[in-house]
Amino acid sequence: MEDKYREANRPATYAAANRDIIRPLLTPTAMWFGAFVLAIAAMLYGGYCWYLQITWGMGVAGIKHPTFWGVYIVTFVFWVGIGHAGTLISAILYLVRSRWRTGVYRASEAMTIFAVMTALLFPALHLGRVWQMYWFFPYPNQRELWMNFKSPLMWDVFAISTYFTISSVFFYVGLVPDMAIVRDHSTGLVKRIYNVLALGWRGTHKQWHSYMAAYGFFAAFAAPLVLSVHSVVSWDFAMANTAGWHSTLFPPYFVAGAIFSGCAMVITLLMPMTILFKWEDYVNTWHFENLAKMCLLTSGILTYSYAMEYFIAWYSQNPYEQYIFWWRTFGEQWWIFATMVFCNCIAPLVWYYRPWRQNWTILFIVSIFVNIGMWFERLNIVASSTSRSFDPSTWDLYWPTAVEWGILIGSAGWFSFWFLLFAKTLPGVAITEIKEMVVPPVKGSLED
Amino acid sequence: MAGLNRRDFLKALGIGSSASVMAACRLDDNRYYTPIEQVLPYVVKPEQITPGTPTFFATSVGTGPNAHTVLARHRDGRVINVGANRRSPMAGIVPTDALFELQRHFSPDRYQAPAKKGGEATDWDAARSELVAGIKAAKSGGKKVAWLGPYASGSIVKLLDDVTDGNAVYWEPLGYEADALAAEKVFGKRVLPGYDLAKAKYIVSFGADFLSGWGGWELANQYAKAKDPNEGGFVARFALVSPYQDQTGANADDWYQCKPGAQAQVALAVAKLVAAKKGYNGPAARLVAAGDPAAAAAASGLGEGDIDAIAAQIVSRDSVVLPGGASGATTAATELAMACFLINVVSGMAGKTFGLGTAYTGPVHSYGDVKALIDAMNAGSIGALLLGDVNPAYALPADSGFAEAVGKVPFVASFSSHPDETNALANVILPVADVFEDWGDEEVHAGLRLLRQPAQSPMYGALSLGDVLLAAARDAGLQAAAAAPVEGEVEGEATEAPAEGEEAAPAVAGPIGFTPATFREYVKAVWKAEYSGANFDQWFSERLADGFMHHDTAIGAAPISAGAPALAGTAAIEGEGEYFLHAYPHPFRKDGRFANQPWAQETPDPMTGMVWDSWVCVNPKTAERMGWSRNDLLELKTAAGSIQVGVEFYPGVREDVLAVAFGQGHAANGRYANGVGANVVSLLSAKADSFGALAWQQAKVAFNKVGTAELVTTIGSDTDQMRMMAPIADADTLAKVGDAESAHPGEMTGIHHLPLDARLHERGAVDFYGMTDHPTYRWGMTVDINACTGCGACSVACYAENNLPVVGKAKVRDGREMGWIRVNRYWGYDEAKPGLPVENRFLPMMCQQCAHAPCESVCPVLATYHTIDGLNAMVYNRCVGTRYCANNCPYIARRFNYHSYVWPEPFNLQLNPDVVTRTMGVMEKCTFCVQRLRSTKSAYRDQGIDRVPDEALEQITACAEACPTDAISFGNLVDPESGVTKHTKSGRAYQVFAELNTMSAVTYLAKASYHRAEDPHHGGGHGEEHGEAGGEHHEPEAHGDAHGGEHAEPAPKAEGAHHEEPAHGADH
Amino acid sequence: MRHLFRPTGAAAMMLLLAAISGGCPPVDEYPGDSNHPRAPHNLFPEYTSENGQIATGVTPTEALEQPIAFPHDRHVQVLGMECEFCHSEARKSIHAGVPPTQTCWNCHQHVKKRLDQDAPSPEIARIAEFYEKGEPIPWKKVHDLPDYVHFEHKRHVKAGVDCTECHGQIALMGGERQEDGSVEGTMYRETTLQMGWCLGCHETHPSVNENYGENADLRRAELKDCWTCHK
Amino acid sequence: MSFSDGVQIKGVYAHLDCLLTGIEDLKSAGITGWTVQAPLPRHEIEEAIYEGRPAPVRWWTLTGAIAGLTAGFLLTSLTHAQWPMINPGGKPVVSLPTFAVVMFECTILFGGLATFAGMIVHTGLPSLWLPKMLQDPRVVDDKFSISFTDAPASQRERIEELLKASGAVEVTHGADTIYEVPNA
Repeated sequence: MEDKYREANRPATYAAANRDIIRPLLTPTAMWFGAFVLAIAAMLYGGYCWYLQITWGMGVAGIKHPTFWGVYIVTFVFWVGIGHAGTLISAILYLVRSRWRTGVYRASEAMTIFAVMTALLFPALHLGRVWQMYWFFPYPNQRELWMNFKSPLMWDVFAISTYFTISSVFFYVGLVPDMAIVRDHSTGLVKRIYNVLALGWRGTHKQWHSYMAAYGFFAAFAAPLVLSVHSVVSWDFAMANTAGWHSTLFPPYFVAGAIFSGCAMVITLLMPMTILFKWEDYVNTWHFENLAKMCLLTSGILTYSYAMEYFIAWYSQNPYEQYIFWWRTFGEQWWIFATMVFCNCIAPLVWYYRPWRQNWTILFIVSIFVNIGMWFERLNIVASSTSRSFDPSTWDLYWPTAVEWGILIGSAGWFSFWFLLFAKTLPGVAITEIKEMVVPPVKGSLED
Repeated sequence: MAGLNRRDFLKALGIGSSASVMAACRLDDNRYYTPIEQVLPYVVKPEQITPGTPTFFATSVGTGPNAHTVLARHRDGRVINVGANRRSPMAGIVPTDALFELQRHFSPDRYQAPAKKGGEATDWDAARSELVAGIKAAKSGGKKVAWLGPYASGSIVKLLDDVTDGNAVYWEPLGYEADALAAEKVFGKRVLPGYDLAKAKYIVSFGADFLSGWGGWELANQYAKAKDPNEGGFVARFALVSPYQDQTGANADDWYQCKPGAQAQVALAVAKLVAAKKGYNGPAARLVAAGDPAAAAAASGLGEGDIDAIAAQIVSRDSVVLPGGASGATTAATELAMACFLINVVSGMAGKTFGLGTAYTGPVHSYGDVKALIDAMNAGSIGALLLGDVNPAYALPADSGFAEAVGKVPFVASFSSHPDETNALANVILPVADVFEDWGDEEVHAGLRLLRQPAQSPMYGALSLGDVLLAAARDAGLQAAAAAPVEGEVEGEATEAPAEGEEAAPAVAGPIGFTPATFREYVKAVWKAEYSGANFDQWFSERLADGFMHHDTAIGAAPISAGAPALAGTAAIEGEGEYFLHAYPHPFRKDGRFANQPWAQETPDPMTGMVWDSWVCVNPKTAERMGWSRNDLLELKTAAGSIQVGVEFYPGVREDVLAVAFGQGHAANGRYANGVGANVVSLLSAKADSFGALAWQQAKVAFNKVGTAELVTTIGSDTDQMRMMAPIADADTLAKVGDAESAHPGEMTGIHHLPLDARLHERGAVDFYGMTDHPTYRWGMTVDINACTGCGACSVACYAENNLPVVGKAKVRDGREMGWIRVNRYWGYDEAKPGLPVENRFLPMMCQQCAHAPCESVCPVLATYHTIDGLNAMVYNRCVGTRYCANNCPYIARRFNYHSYVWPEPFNLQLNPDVVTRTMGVMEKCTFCVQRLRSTKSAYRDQGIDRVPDEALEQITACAEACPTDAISFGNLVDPESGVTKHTKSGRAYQVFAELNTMSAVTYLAKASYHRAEDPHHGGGHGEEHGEAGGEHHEPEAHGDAHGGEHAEPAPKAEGAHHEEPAHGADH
Repeated sequence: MRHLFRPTGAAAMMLLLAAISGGCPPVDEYPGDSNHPRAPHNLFPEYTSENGQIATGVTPTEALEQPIAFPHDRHVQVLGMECEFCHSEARKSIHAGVPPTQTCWNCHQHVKKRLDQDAPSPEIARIAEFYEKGEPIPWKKVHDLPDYVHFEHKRHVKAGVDCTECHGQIALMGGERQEDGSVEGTMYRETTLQMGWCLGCHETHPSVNENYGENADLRRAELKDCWTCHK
Repeated sequence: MSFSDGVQIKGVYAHLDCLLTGIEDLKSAGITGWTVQAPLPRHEIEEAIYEGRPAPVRWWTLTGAIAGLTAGFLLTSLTHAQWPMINPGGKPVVSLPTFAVVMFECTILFGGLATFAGMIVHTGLPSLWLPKMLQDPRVVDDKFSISFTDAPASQRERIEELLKASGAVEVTHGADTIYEVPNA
């Protein structure tokens, strides 16, 4: 089955691969412009909300005593999680030489970069005094002050910025030969820009030699980052003593959740792209089915983790822990938990049935469910534990305000803006690696 | 203060402060963002003032029986805070009233100039001449000049009586009129008897809110002493006989849910039983003969056994019975007070816990007197009415006819410095200087006089009331009735001289008249007239520095007056309907006088956590029966009127009672009070009891649900969810083992995993990181939950000291309140009787300054960290606002600045210059008043002392200083001899969430309760009575039936007691 | 499924997103109410002076135009006056104390002219003017610390820190009124008064060792504690 | 590039096997100075040229990673040691468990950036100024090539023959200017 797809749909020649993948870059459609304008509009709306927040203070958001973290942290974790699939696919699957990676890794890597860029907005959005954000970075100053490297937030700063840097370099390095192709398919100023972006790549044997070695190292570096970044993010919670957060289960559980949401997001994004850009030769049911299988695996891990949290709460006899999990399930905001369980544990089950797993409509709809469910999972974690913290006298309920929703929409606009820009300016499928899958042109004596 | 010419003083202060931040001019080239600040030196610097260093002025706040001595903290030209006067014989505390007065002092609504009717501003000269003209016109027309003002004592009373020829009425709503009238009837003197709660082992209150200021804040302090297990190991038992537990009543160990109106009958029955048990046959026996336990039980809903149990407790040990206050002021208010006095007499406690020797002897007028004044006004015999800082137009029921009567007076002047409903009736408003700007004195009792002196120059050039009156009297050509006894009712005045005791000469004051140029001279003249020693000026300066004049005074006997009428045992409240209205004084807003103070509105109500509103307390069972839920809006209706209030579930109220607090629903009291909540007085009519005391509890109430209210409470849960935040220690065990250092700290709390400081070093070996090293100090605090009465003084004091912004109702609803100390309230129920709250606890919760603070390690920029002195530091200007610390604090002790708040001028003048105001996006929290620690350390270092002694630390924080019951103590945990270190070794010691291993620096001491007897023989019944000698060791187990009155257990009744017919006398 | 990605389906999705976005309630409810005003913040709030409370204290280093051309040099160098003669609270309080006008007046009611001039000095006349009007002299702050800094003059003076270590060579600073009426050349700030500069002395100043002997290390640790200087 | 006595020669291949033959032939003929261009990395080409010699980039990676680990440790430890009295949460001043994350991230970051630098250095990127003859768009699209930018003129014919023999579809020579880059 897999071979059938793979063999049947791969391009005949190197040149055909170039042509097919570059095609969408050449002709912007009205549809693209419409989406682009919409993304900018959403971004501006989010920006306006942020302006309000900076002007009037964090009080325009719904955070309160005792729920000091709200949608911003939820969405931060959500986007960081989304940003995992790309590097997972591009690095880990590269290292294990998984062949289906080729078709999807460029888009998912781009998604990673933009998701991390979106996530990076949120620490700033979340800060009470964003204008002092530079204090997060180690630079020598007259005050002789430094940061607290014992703080999980500082680990976050390092983990996310490292992840962003390495992912970006990895993404860029992967793009270099492809941008050279785009260069050669363009003229004038555009050609010059792409030439600079491609660093004048000419595919000489010296270039390929060090390039491939470096690419391997990047993959090797990015692979532990995939596991570490969301572990570090999870430590924001697990290192806190708040009931429902303080758990050693968090790192694996968060990483699994991140991969889960990331793979679902790849389906959500790549499927429309594939259809609109007519890339069925390169990205097809085989890829989506594999992504769905990844989701199934991680969904199983998540479901197990959810169950294990309850077990730990029960087994630990920790009253705070027990209360939190009771409250998440049956408290005032039970529907957050219910949404999470439905979207993350139940909805993906349909993918166990192969025909549904290969049905694009079902794939797409369930992937949307997973995205929603993972956002709610973070809401469930962030808002519930603090709403029902140790001292019952302080209990209160959190719900986002219009400003927070606006910023959430703005962040989606920001992400879409970059992704649309990417789809229009950079090859959405790794041409060079697609070429590696093409049977090389041989005259006769040599075999592949 | 002594020796300073007052005019110079005012001039100097009026000029301004040393380092005021004034202009914000920028340099022309705009290169510099910061404003160039100005530094404005004094022109003539007063001697006492050192810029940058606080100067303390001993003064007194509150008037008449509510007066308390305090220290006004003056800094750079203004009073910035009120501190405890620990040199005085009064408790070294800061009443919440004093803090509200402080905020009132800086209120933006304060009149800045005299005003005419309609609000037209005028100047002082014009207003004063109008006053003189008004008085002259009255005099020339042969009419009287009358004064209606709040309670007062000392020189101002003399002056006012002189100015008005004795037509001065001193009356306050929710005041002491019933007590004064009762004393007049029983003891023949219109005084307020003195109490000494500290000596009592059994305290009965019929509703008086003596833990929130009733009878002076001294009583709250004495209560804590009675409750202190260190004093003999025995914890006084407090019984409440009232339909409603207010903040005071919530501290009760036994709650007898007396039906409204039956308190007097119960008290009389108790009196009779006590007399019988004691075998008393003195002159009071006749008066209480009408007591009928059976009838009282029937009327009150208590069991006869309950009534007997109260009497049994009273006789079994030293006791004191407090009257009803406003909560017990039914149409039998005076009778209730009389009965209470008589219980104290027949139980033999007069001279020990009760007496007239320390009675307040200033004038206390009743509603009857006010009514007489109203009648006189209506009759046209009053030519000029002078109104003090009292608000009858708001506080009197409408059918008293006050407003109409005032309309008939040709000239009405108000001397209130703040707008209120009554001022609108005045022809001219002369906003005189307030307590922080004026001279004065108060006579607390015969042996204790307080002085008041200006602690800053008057704002807006306000003049002193005394100065204005003296000048007006002279200008109007009044003649002082020198030393003539003022007519009629002011017997208290007449008794003043004999009560002076041996030291001060009993010389009758010579005629002072209106000759002194200023009121300061006048006060001095009054004191001089009574001073017999040499060198008066020096003596007076010393008294000024102290703030008081004191000589030991015995509590004195309470001889029954020969003509005392016998009590009838009148039943009170009548009317249609099943539900009673209970109107109670609010612990902060009192009768409404502090309603316009944002602190009084925003500090959460001690019992409900409500802010900025009125609500009706409904028993949950009632609510269930009626199908109400929290926040339903009820319309309450009586014959007099109706109000709309939201429903709050409240276990501490009888099922047939709906309770609403006084003090809200103002129409013209300023921007913060107007339109907030509802005025419960609109439900009342002007009913007085047969002696003339206004009945605040008089009505049955009808109601219907009209919608949904928007009540805002800061309390998230009614219980501690079994989290052992406020455990209970058994009082009987405590009486046996005492509260001294225990080999097993915390053993009495039932919490068995305490990393208390005493054991920290032992535990160090098993800790991953070990204990933090504190070489010199580790600042620590202990909070005695047994002493904490939930009054909220700590919270308010924190607002005043640490520049906490007030955010308003909407923002509190959104969870943005800024109080650094919150007082968690936990309803605690009798295990035997679910739903009966008799183990309520209050838990002041502030930053615990943990040694292993969860907040510190998560801050990415090191804005919070552990100092070398053991504090959990918070550097505001380093904070970037990640709020991670607050999330990670199990005590949720941190507050976040969601906005930048602005202090409307002149509130900003009250800001403490030692504490920065925080802007938006910054986390803040309790710092153990590090600014005070810093300046104290600095002051000791000035003397070459590197380690501050414990006695200088005990009350150094604002909360500890303010606490009326000294529940909060502070000190150095490194010092093994310090008070806090010893507290941590108590058997009652525990730390909240100790299992999280935060190693906090705050230790709580568990509340002692009489409802946790584990000893089986304690549990069964209550026959086991002991004589007085044994009483301090064993508690008669009355708790089995001590409350609720649901089952009347056959108790050892005082069968042989007198069963005389109730003497329905002419009173009725 | 694929029809979703045709133009009609896409347009419908956009409309949906637009509806969500535009459906949020308008954000106009934040200006607070009149009783609890909250100041809108500009983007650099650290530099605002709301209620005069937060100021960074970054003042210029050139001389400010003062109301009176007060010459420190003549008082210190020529007359030999000690700093604490006028700044008399330096040893007692957190402020050194700008002298009350009366302190000036004590001498200048007798001294009406400059040493080097014969005519009465108009600057001294200004002092008399301020004194008689009873108005404070509105000096501009030259050494201005941020409002979140707690600085005690007395601790530094008593520790033996010389005035000049922070204030520079004030004895050399003069001050003349120019012909156009402006004042120039009065006192200016020589040191940065920034945190790192403060820390320099707190870490190394010899007075700590002199004053605290064997406890010097502990004292140095205390001196580097944030709350020693921040409030 | 050189205009001295060097000559430029280029053989364009359409087939991978022919290219490999060409490389083998050149190597066996002892001819050096050639540049192979390919539109994609093929292990066969790599193997043929480098015979399994690893790229020197790995030393950059190792150095960077070690430097990052050290820098991470020094940054965290020294900055905290500068303020030993500012102690958050009762933890030791130098607390390796809490610093481990930063050290790890620094290792990755420095290692990654050093690898990138190494790649730039060893690939000769950015190669914006390569001889025109190497800027043939066909080799980025679907063709392979073997080029001599500076072959001795004396060997020109030998090389051309060799290339043709191995199966080059086009063999050209000349000065740099002749290779105008045709637009695709």
